[in-house]
Amino acid sequence: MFGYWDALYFVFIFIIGLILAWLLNEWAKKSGMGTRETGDGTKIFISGEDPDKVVPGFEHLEGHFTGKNVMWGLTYALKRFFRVLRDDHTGLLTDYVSYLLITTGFVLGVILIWG
Amino acid sequence: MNGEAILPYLIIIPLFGAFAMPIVSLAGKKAREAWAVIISALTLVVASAVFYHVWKTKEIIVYTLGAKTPFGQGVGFPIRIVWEVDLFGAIMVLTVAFVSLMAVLYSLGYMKHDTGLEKYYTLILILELGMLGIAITGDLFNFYVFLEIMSIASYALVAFRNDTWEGIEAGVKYMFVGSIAGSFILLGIALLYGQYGTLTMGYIAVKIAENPTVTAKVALALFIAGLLFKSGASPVHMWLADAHPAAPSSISAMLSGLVIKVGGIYAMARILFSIYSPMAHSIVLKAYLQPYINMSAIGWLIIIFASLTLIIGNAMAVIQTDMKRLLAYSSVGQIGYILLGLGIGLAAYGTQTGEVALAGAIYHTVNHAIMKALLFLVAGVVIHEVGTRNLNELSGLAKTMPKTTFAFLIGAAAIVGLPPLNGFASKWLIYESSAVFNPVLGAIAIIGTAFCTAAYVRVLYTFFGRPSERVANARDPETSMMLPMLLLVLAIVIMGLLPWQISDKVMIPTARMLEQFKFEYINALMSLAGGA
Amino acid sequence: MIPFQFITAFLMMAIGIYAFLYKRNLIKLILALNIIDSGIHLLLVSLGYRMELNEPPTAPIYTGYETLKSAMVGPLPQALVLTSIVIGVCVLALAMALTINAYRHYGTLDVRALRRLRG
Amino acid sequence: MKRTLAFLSLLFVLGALLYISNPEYGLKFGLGGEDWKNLRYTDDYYITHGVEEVGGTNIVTDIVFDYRGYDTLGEATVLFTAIAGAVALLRPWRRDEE
Repeated sequence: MFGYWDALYFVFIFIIGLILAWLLNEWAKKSGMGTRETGDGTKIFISGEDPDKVVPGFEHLEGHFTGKNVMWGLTYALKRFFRVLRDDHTGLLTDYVSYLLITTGFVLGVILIWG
Repeated sequence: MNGEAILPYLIIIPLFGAFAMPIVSLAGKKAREAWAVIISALTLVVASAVFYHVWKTKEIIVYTLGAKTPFGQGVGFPIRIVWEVDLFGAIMVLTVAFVSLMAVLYSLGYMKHDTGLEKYYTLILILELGMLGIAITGDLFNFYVFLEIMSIASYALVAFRNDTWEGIEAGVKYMFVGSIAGSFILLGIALLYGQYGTLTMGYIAVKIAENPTVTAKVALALFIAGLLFKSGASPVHMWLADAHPAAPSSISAMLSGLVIKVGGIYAMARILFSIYSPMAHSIVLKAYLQPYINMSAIGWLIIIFASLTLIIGNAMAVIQTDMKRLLAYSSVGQIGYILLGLGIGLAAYGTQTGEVALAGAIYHTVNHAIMKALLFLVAGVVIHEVGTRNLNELSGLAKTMPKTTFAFLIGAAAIVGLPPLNGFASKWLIYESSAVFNPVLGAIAIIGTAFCTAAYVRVLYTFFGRPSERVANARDPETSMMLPMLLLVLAIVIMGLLPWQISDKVMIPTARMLEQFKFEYINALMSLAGGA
Repeated sequence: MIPFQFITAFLMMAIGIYAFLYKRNLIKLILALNIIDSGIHLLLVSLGYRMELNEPPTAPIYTGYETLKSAMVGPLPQALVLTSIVIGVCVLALAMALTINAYRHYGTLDVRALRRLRG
Repeated sequence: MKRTLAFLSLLFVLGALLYISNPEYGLKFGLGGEDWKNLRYTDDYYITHGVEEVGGTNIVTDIVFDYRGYDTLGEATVLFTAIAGAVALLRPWRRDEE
């Protein structure tokens, strides 16, 4: 039915996801080289941060899972996109007014041509 | 209960409360706080009664100020100011009153160490008054007056902590650009008056349907530009990302939860659907080969801005290190979902897809008001207890502030759209209708959610990390700050347990009433003409 | 033939917005806000103007000498402008208060210096 | 770059506004006779009925205090808000008091 979603679907999808995860885990165990049982492989490794490593200049943050490192993969992959967005927010009042005027002009143009 | 009899108290109570606040606060700190809480609680009671009445009867309340009928003697046009409350307006009234009460309760503890509190409570009540006025008015110039009341109160409140450079700078930017946007709206109103000679929304709708001219189109463009600014859509979202973090947290909750909804989304829906009635222009006039305004093109225009807003807002949220700034950017992203629903509702007008999208947009407006209010209140607690909002220094809050972290977890899960909570239902309506309307839009909406999830996962990881020394002394806050958060969590969970009941019983009728297939908004006004 | 009243009104708005794009002093921007407002007020008042044949337009006030033939101009825009002027003054007052605070924090009125919030 | 684009948009908006203020396409200036009755019917009503319905001889006063009295209330609220806001912003800083 359109516009509806049964909570039961969520349970099904959750169960399917669990089964998939379990299968993946089993497959990884079988085809692994044994590095997951010994050495560095046993350490919990979240989002690129090594909990035992001390970053120079950040000694007071040692071992905390801080916000700066989570999602580093995403931010690294889309570095250029984010830089464009970040540079665009210049903080100048003039630019804010410029964007307002550009928006007005665009809306007016679209409405006069197609509206 | 008679809806028309209690409707005036919706304005009278906060107005009286705000004007009496400087006098009451002479009686001391306790009297001031009690007065603010009593006034906003009474407003909530009246708002619930109004909402219940409109929902029960499914009829638009038309109330005339100062007379029995808005029409003049022996003429067929309105000359007085009218209030018209349809179901969307009533929902906004209820949401505004609820979240404002929460913000006032929260301020009792949060603003304790600030000075100038009588001005603060006055301004917060006036902010509420302005939003209530916008939600119930049926007159175009009156709408502008209340928009300015709301805007001026929020300019002052953003810069309320005048000893921080941040608040002042954000206030300057918000105020100057916001005034220009307000001027655009006033210019649009002036153009409509010059072309059609009236200011009542319902009657302007009649006049525009009779004679859609270029002037009406230019006025519509000015309205859309000004209201896109007020709602914080991209690329004019930058004031929002500066102003909302700079305000005190209780005010941030109101700004992000209510002001951008009522002053932006609600006003835009009112103008697009009630004044430029798409039923008249897209269906009736088109069928009779009369000149008409192409409302589906305007729907596509809004969809373009919505897609931009979705991507930019949610993506910018991912890379913020300031917690409140992250939440503000997330607000921009969520506004994108609401605009997407609104745009599809306009572009696919008359089909079931459009109706579901519109219902989703309205539903998400309410949900987002509650969720974002909760998240900003949590951010306020963190600032209050720890003294910083830099995510890099906040790791391990879960150990020392378990209740706060739980509230944040619920809020974040709801805003990302996890199924047992309320955010899921509204987002699902928008995803599904956008996917049916155009699969590309569905994909854009999903990408936006991916970014949104990334942003909130960052905050949650930080909270659940290993505790740092900075947060070692943090404790869960006092009751007056905890209570509003618990009530909001409760609202999220309860609304999440009954998603389709709310959607069927409230949101779909609201969407249908807003679409006005039978010109309900115009007829409710014009039916009074005979009784004069 | 476009009436010069409208041209003046729109030009005043354009001048105000031009100042927002190319001027830096906060006080000048406040004046620009007022010029924009004045432009809209001029537009509103001139929308209510009335020209009848052989009847000079007068203010909408009954003075008791109505035997003289005259046409009254529209009163509604004047009422709207009254309200709108007060709103403009309020925005001006608040902008001034903000500017004073900005000067205390930044030591300058240059709007380009107010750019610590970005990114 | 952004500013230039914005300036061009401003010129475009100005052009559109001038286009619609041409009496042949849009707003009319200096109405009279039939046009006045068709386009300014509200003002005409106020002029003809204002004195008998409200009683003030100044029609603008009638409108401000009776027909659109709610706007005047809003106006008073705006004034009150601005005063409260300006006083709140000009209060001594917290740092100064300590």
